[in-house]
Amino acid sequence: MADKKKKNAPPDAQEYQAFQQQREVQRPIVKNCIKAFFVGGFICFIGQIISTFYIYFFHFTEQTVGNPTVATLIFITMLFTGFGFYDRIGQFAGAGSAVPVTGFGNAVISAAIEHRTEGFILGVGTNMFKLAGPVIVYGVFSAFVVALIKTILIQWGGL
Amino acid sequence: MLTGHQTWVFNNKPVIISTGTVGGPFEANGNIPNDFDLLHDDMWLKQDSFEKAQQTLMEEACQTAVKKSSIEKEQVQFFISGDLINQITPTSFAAKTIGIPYFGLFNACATSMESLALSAMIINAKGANYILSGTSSHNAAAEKQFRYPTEYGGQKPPTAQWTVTGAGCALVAQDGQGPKITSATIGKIIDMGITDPFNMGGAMAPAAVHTIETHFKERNIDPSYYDLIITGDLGHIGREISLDLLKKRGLSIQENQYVDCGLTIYREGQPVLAGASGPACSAVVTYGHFLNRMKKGDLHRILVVATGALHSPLSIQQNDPIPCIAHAVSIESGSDV
Amino acid sequence: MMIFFWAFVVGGAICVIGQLLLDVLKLNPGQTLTILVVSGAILDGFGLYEPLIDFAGAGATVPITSFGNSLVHGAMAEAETHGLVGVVTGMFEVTSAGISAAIIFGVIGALIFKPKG
Amino acid sequence: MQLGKWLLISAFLFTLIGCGTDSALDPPSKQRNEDIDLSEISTDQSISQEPSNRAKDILSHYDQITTIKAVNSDKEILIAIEIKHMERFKLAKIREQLTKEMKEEFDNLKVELSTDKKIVMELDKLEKNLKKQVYPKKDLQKKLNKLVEFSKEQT
Repeated sequence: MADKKKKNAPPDAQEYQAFQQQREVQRPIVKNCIKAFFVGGFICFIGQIISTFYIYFFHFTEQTVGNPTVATLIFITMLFTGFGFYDRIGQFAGAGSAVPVTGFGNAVISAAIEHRTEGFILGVGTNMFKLAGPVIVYGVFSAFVVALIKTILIQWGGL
Repeated sequence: MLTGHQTWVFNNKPVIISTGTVGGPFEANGNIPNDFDLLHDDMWLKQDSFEKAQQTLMEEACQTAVKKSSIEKEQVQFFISGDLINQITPTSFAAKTIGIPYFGLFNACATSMESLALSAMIINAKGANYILSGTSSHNAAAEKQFRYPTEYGGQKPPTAQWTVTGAGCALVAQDGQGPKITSATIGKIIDMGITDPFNMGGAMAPAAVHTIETHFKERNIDPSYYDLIITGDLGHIGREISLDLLKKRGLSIQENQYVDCGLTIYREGQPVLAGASGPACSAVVTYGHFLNRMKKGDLHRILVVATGALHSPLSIQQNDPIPCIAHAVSIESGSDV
Repeated sequence: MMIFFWAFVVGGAICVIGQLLLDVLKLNPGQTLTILVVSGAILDGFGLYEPLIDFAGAGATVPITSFGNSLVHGAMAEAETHGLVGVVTGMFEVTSAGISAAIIFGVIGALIFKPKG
Repeated sequence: MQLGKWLLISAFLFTLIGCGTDSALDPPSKQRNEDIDLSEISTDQSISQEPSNRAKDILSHYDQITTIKAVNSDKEILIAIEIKHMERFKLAKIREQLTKEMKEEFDNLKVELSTDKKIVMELDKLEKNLKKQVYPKKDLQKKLNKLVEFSKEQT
């Protein structure tokens, strides 16, 4: 869609866009990737420490430890978001702090905190999944399609 | 008096008799804290929402401007103002508190000069004796409106800009002491098909170039006429692009004669990426910093070109390009005219 | 204790993929996360995500890709016992923790914190 | 734009497919792997731990295995193993293959084979206790049953 529009733009606009693109400060992709790697890796490392802790000291197996680990990470995220650190980490780390489940938590919690001024039902309630909604919607839908295909293959294809 | 197609020359020389500028904590930590009349150390200004905080900023800027002048609030005929937030409600609520007949404007970050040009025009035509014109913006309120929740950890690209928390207000009068408004060029919408809302400098540069070029052509003067040509909030990227474009069009503007409010307000090292933006950016820097320098005698003639990106979150999501505008107002110190 | 090392490396690598989606394709965070979740679901469809979890532990379960993976897992587990209907009903069986924790701490967060701006 | 998106996704897919999925276990070597962490349990329990010791003996011939724990009652046997980290990509297949082998070996017992760290730890504790004291038959059965249930939990 966007490409089509660009082709239909008047020639001076096209010329300007090309010129503008040259002058635009490029995103430091390599640097960003390195930062994302270390911060993202670190968050997963912390996650592993939490899981190991739960396995050693509580009644969880490797299979069942996932849920309490995620819940703990999201709890920590709430504190970081509430005290205003997470957005700074995010500006530094980019995907490094957005891709782990803490990023999902941050998206939900930041929206909830932000919209409390509009009341708890219509503000917090409606806007909570403003950012994280698509993740749930398309996660569920794609999982449905994948599981459906797989089930059909198993049941009738004898996979 | 209309000169050319889109330029007004004000023969009766409306005067800016006083100004009021208010800033937030981030501005207090910036490059020009001494040019603010009032600085707050709390983003909330003790209000219970960011929008109400912005309303308070606007009210305080107006009150300061009136207090610094020798007139009473009741003598002011009109309040001309606008902002970025949903249907400009912070400004409208501020207008309710101020209690003066009110024109609400929306031209995004160009609102500051739009309101100043209109005030000058009304004063020039003797439609009023005193007019308050100003704008406000609030970083967190703008983030919430246009981008993500303030606590969301999204990474902004290096082309993004930082919305100023503050409000700037000018009291324009028929006569009195102070810098005079001599002319204004009203810009038209320029749309070069840029769709990235995190690169407003790049989107707005052509609008600024168009308005500056038209201003010189229609007033038939040379860029050297002005000590400074001040753009609103083009930031690093927009400033350089527009300077190159202006040179390409044959306007001889010196590098040091061309400054940007968005690059003046903050220090090096503040995390503002490409520079500042927001309606308050050009308002507080012009009414604070540059008019102070004029009073000191550093500057005699300036041209302020406020630029605005007139997109909405909706238009961006529907893949529409960003329509941009720029308005230029020339201000000259009293002794000159 | 190799698991800690690999959790770091694999988790970091998935984040780098996310960063590339953000910077090279200039997607916004919402689109990036959505693509990652969908890839997690597809990878699990091919039976490729579980081995990664066995290998990297939290390095594979903490990134959002695992959300897609566990949604498929829940659906498949239920489908084994209830057939096609199970695909719909079993979806949240395994993943509920992430979503419910986000909701619970979201509301608690809104109760006790104000945005700092 | 659209094409690039899919290219990236498929690149991600192929990297993972590249990490080998076919061969799961190396054939058992003739010699016992001496590095394996295992201890034989005395057989003077109320229930003979002979099957557990036999399982350990068989499994210890696999080079990839690093830890073996096993306890049995007269009805079931629970075996927990750990493997070398780099082999963990094939963990599910290895588990399946070894479970099959153990089931063939102990056709009179219910066989449960786990690769879970927690089960390894729990069995280790149980083995140590078995060394110290003699459990009544019922207690051991109950304990083992609980562990088997625990190892099957999904969420």
